[in-house]
Amino acid sequence: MKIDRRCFLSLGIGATAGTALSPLPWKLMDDISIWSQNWPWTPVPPDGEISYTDSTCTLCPGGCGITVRKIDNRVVKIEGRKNHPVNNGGICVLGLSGPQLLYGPTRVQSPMKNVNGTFQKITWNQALSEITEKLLTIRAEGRSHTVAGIAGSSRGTVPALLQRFLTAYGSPNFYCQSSIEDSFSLSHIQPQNNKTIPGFDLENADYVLSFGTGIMDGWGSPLRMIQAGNAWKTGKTKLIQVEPRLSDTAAKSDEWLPSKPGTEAILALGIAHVILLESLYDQTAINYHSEGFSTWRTAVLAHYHPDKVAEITGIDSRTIITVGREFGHAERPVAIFGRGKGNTPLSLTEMSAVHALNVLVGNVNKTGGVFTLPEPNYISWPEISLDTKAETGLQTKQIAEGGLLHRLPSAIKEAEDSVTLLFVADANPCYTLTDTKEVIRAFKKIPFKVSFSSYMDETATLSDLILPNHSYLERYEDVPVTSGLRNPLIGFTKPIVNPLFQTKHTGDVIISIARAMKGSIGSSFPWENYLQCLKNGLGQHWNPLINNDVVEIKYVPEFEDIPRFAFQIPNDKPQVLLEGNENNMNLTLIPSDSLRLSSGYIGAPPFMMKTLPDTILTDNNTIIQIHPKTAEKLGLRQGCYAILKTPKDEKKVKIHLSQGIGEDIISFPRGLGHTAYDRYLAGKGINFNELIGPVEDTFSGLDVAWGIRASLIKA
Amino acid sequence: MFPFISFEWVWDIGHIVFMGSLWYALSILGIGMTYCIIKAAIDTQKKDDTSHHH
Amino acid sequence: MDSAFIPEGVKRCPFSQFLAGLGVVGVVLAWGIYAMLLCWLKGLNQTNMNDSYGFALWIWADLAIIALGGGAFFSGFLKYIVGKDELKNIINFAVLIGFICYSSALLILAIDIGQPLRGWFIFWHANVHSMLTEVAFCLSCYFGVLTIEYIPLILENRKIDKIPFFHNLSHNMHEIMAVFASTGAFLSCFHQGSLGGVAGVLFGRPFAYREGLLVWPWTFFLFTWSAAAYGPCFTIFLTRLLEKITGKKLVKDNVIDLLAKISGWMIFTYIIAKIIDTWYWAAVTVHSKGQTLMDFYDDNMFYGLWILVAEIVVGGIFPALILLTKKGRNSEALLWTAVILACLGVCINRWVMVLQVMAAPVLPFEDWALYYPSWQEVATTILPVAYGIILVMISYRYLPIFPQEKELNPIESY
Amino acid sequence: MTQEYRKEKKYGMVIDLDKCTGCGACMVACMAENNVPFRDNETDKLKSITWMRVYQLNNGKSYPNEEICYLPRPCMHCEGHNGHSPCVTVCPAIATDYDRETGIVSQIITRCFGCRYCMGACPYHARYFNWWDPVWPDGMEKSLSPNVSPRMRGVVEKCTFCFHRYQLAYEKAASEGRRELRENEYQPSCTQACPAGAITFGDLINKNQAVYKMKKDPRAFRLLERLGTNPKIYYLSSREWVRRAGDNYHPDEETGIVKNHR
Repeated sequence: MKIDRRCFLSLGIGATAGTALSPLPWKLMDDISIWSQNWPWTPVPPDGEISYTDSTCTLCPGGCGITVRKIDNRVVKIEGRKNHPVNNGGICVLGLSGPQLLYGPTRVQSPMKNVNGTFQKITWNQALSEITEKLLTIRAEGRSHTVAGIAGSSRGTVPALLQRFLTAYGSPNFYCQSSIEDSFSLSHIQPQNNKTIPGFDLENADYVLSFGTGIMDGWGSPLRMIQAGNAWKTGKTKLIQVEPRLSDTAAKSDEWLPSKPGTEAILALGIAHVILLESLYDQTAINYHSEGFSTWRTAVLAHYHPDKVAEITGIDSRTIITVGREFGHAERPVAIFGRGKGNTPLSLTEMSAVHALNVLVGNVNKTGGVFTLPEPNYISWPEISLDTKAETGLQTKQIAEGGLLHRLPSAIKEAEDSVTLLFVADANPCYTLTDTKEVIRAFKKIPFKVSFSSYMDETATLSDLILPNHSYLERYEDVPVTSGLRNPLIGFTKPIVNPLFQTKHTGDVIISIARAMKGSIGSSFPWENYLQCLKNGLGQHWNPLINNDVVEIKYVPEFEDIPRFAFQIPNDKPQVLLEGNENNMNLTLIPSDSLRLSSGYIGAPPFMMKTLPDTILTDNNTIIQIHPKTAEKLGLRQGCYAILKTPKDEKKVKIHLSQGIGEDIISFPRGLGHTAYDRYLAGKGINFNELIGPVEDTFSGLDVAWGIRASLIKA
Repeated sequence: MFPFISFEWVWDIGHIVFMGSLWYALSILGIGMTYCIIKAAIDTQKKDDTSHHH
Repeated sequence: MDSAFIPEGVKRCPFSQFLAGLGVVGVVLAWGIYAMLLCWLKGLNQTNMNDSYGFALWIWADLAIIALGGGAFFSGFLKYIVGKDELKNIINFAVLIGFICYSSALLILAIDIGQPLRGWFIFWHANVHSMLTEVAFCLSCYFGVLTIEYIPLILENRKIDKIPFFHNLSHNMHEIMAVFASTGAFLSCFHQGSLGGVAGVLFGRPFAYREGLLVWPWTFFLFTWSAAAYGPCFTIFLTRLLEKITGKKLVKDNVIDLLAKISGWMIFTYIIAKIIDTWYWAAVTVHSKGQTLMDFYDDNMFYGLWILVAEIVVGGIFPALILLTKKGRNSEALLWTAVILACLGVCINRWVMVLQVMAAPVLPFEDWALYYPSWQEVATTILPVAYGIILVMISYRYLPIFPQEKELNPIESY
Repeated sequence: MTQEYRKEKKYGMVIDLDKCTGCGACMVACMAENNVPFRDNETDKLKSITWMRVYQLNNGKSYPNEEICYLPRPCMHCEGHNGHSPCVTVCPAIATDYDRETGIVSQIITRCFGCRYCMGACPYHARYFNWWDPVWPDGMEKSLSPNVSPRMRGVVEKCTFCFHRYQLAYEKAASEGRRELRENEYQPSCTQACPAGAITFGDLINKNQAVYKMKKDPRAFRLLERLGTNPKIYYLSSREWVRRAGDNYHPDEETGIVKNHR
């Protein structure tokens, strides 16, 4: 017994010592260290050949040039393209996140059919024959005008193909979202039946008066604006920002004029008053460029004395006078308009009041000023042939009166069968239109919805059929860019990688549907495929585009084609009225735009969400900013929850106190509250558009809602 | 940790003092324990021997 | 049932009661082990630590138990080097406590690191300039010493002692224990110090940063000193607690009195040094960085001047004064108060030197970052307590931890 | 000691805060370049890995006098006193090192065992811990760059000044028989992406490079200079309150009185 134990013990000790002295433990330790560095669940990106390809970003209307870095056939990084006329090497958070969209879980990987609420994969043949049959049936019933289309833009070959298809098919119902360009155009008397686009020669301005324009927050072509803004810093150009909140633009401005929300037009007229009173205007230029000046002058001098304006706007009269004088005396002053990212149109009153300043000082179509550009109609396709059915269909009235997209939901609500089939391309109306809940309700009433989206966005989720487009890194397409540029551009995307999934170019889909329908529709689409159609449409621009990805459309204004600005006689109260009852909703809710949040039809990819500060979103809570005094009145504290109520909806929000916003104003981040896309975006925060509703401008009918009345109650 | 065989070793004052003290302390413990064990083994052996003789 | 293993001449509770006790503590232990496994398998996302709190509850627990376990090295130092022979009657228990504290500290460190499988890099790729390297080396070496000190105790178990080899081994180890103990005291001085150095060298963190001597910041010396000062209080506290639980006197009063008196003087001198250090830090060090004392005690929801008062006055001056007076040491109530306050005092000091360092902003545009531990952190911190209780239960039952127990508690009907 | 060094460089940045608009492009450029992982919920900024982080500073005044300023914060690549950066000295396993050739503070993620001491040592919060295993949704791992290894759970990571770009540029230069890099050959991802041109990168001790002149701008300051961290990121601001926010000051002290190791 004793011996056994001793034996056992010495054996144990010996074994331990032996093992310790052998290479075994060292080998094991080494293995462990290697293994813990190569856990199979941590990916090891394969190496390969590096290549760079230039293209154009289509994720926002900015039209930046990009340089895509690939390793073999993988896109690993998108960088700003050097010497590009828009962004010269710079790039924004959305553009940088492009690979995450390309490879992300939100991609629609093949045609999908919605069967009782769940999507099923189908083949392209099935999808195309189903849609063609449907279209043929509707047309045979003589209801071709009940087919409608929504595009993200009115420009470029793909929206043009959709519109062309609808026309050849016999429907006048092609819509796209209105913008400040529409407001601008409407404030002018056109020489021909054309649109007038504003082009700002900001790089050469020496005094910039911005009425809520998010120069650093994503207005126009965002990177071009940032670069212009920096040129001002070094060139001593003064930037005056009129805005109710301390936006990033206001923060970068030389002077921030925190006007009460909605009083921008009055402030502009107050400034105009100073210019008129002190005769700082350019009579010759006014005569040349506009109509109706003298009556307008009388009205402004009578009603917009700086003292009175100060009372309404909250900006003191001395500041108004100073700004008026500085603007009047500056060599190349410019007044710029469009709130935030400038995605929503302005009321004609406000547009006119602000642009009147440009006209007054005579900086229209001059270096450093505003250019009245014609629509860049560069697409040259053969005439559409129309059969009688098409002609009858085109005779019908547009479902949404005046071709205004925001009227479509209520039109559908009124007459249920007004739209039987809807195409949506490069747009996400079920997220971006105001009063979103009503939009979705109306959308659901449409018997058959077809989305061309590459991503599983809100509209695609609610569609009956998804015919996914290639992503912008997988396709050829022209990218027309206006976005306030001095000279409009045509950018160009080309396939950086072969299509990853069973996707098809929307242009090809439209062409093949049309050709399958034969007759006059088919003959209106004489191209084999989209690439041929694109080449044909671009004409002289094709070669420069295929070589350099960008073409500038230089515009030199000539007298005959200059549209004339129409001075609008301001009425006594040119403020845009807010929806809601002032008595029970005494706060004003305004959106805040940020370059770190995408509020357009593309949702923010994971990297972008990562850059959001915790003063905008915590967990899934949208954070609103209010002044501490507002909070005190309502018994709210930093970080507490409150119920935000507007005439449209009510939502639970988190409170952040800020000294960058006036009393009784709520600043609300725009771009959150997606329900579709991936788990990195869906369910995070609240969609601002759900809280406001369309407010129509009395003159133009455009949806000019910029805010709404609201109340806050502690939750 | 070890001179000569590990590439991070530098013959500077820091390494010599630090590692010197370490190896010094480890040696005392190691030698001490070895001594105890060997001596105990010898002692045990001796006792066994004496008991056998009796 | 297990009477053959129980030391001669002492009385122990029935085996069933002992097992029941083990069972109860075992449940807590199991909870801690579950949390530990979660941390190892799922990673440190199981904690509430974050990028502001790289060090949190665990590092505090480490520092605190090592300070409290300081009783082992200091009583060893007193007995074997200074020659206070009375302390032989408490040294076994002090060693046991030390062994528990240090093994726990090592375990917590193994949970605390993000890549436990690479933990040995700290030895293999050692950066000799890092205080943490010094900690790791001295800590593991001293744990070795404690193991060496604990082994003879195990060997003295009635059954084991009957094996001649173990009997001889135990005897031999006792013979040269002074060598081991002094090596231990040397190692311990350094790792207690380097634990203090961990915070003191952070020149990017004015709250922690201290000037010092050669490569050692003042906190190096303060930590060694405070561990030596407060450690014995913890030994006394646990001895007294064990006496309460067992209902027996285990150590004679003169032994406790001696240890308490030494501890009193140590705390008293330490706290003077600590006050001077705090004053110098506030008036000179922090001032030169553009900050003031109140920058670190203001404008947040937790850390106020109260914590400074609690550490220095309540947990320092009070127990020192009690332990310095004979009356204080002789009054059971006052002694209890003193050792408890002292233990709290040193724990607060370690808390402050870890958690408040992380909490206080350095960049003027940053805010305080406050933190509370997750249940996994709490469970893994309680884990060593449960483990310690179990080890004390077993050791007390089977090993002659308290040499005076037999004499103080004679068993009449043997 | 016997190793022969190339001409010593101290790479650093000058960030013009007057130009920075806070757009966040530098942050994403960094994430995309360096395979930084992301999670469902990135709103807890204390657990969100952002090597480059843009802070928002304000002047503390009340409406309407509040001003805000954005401050991009990469790793400062502190030189400390003679290469003794706060983090490098404390790392127990030499997993982070001050490279005397480039002045870059490296991070060896395969060496780091996650003790997080360096995070405690860094006053700039420039170091980030991988609390989770990095997970890319199916297919998105295709977007990962082979130049930077994805990190595993349990290690600390931080800005490296895109050191892989330095290596690539150096290899290229070497293949052309040059020993020294041209100024524009090595630029980090954030610098390249910044649409405002607010970031300038280069060798701070090379008289011919832009940063050398810019760091002497009267608007220049560094973060927490008083601590002696000797960072290699310079900021420019024409606003006094911004410069003052870069360090701690007593009320009677003038902004910028302390300029250590310049």
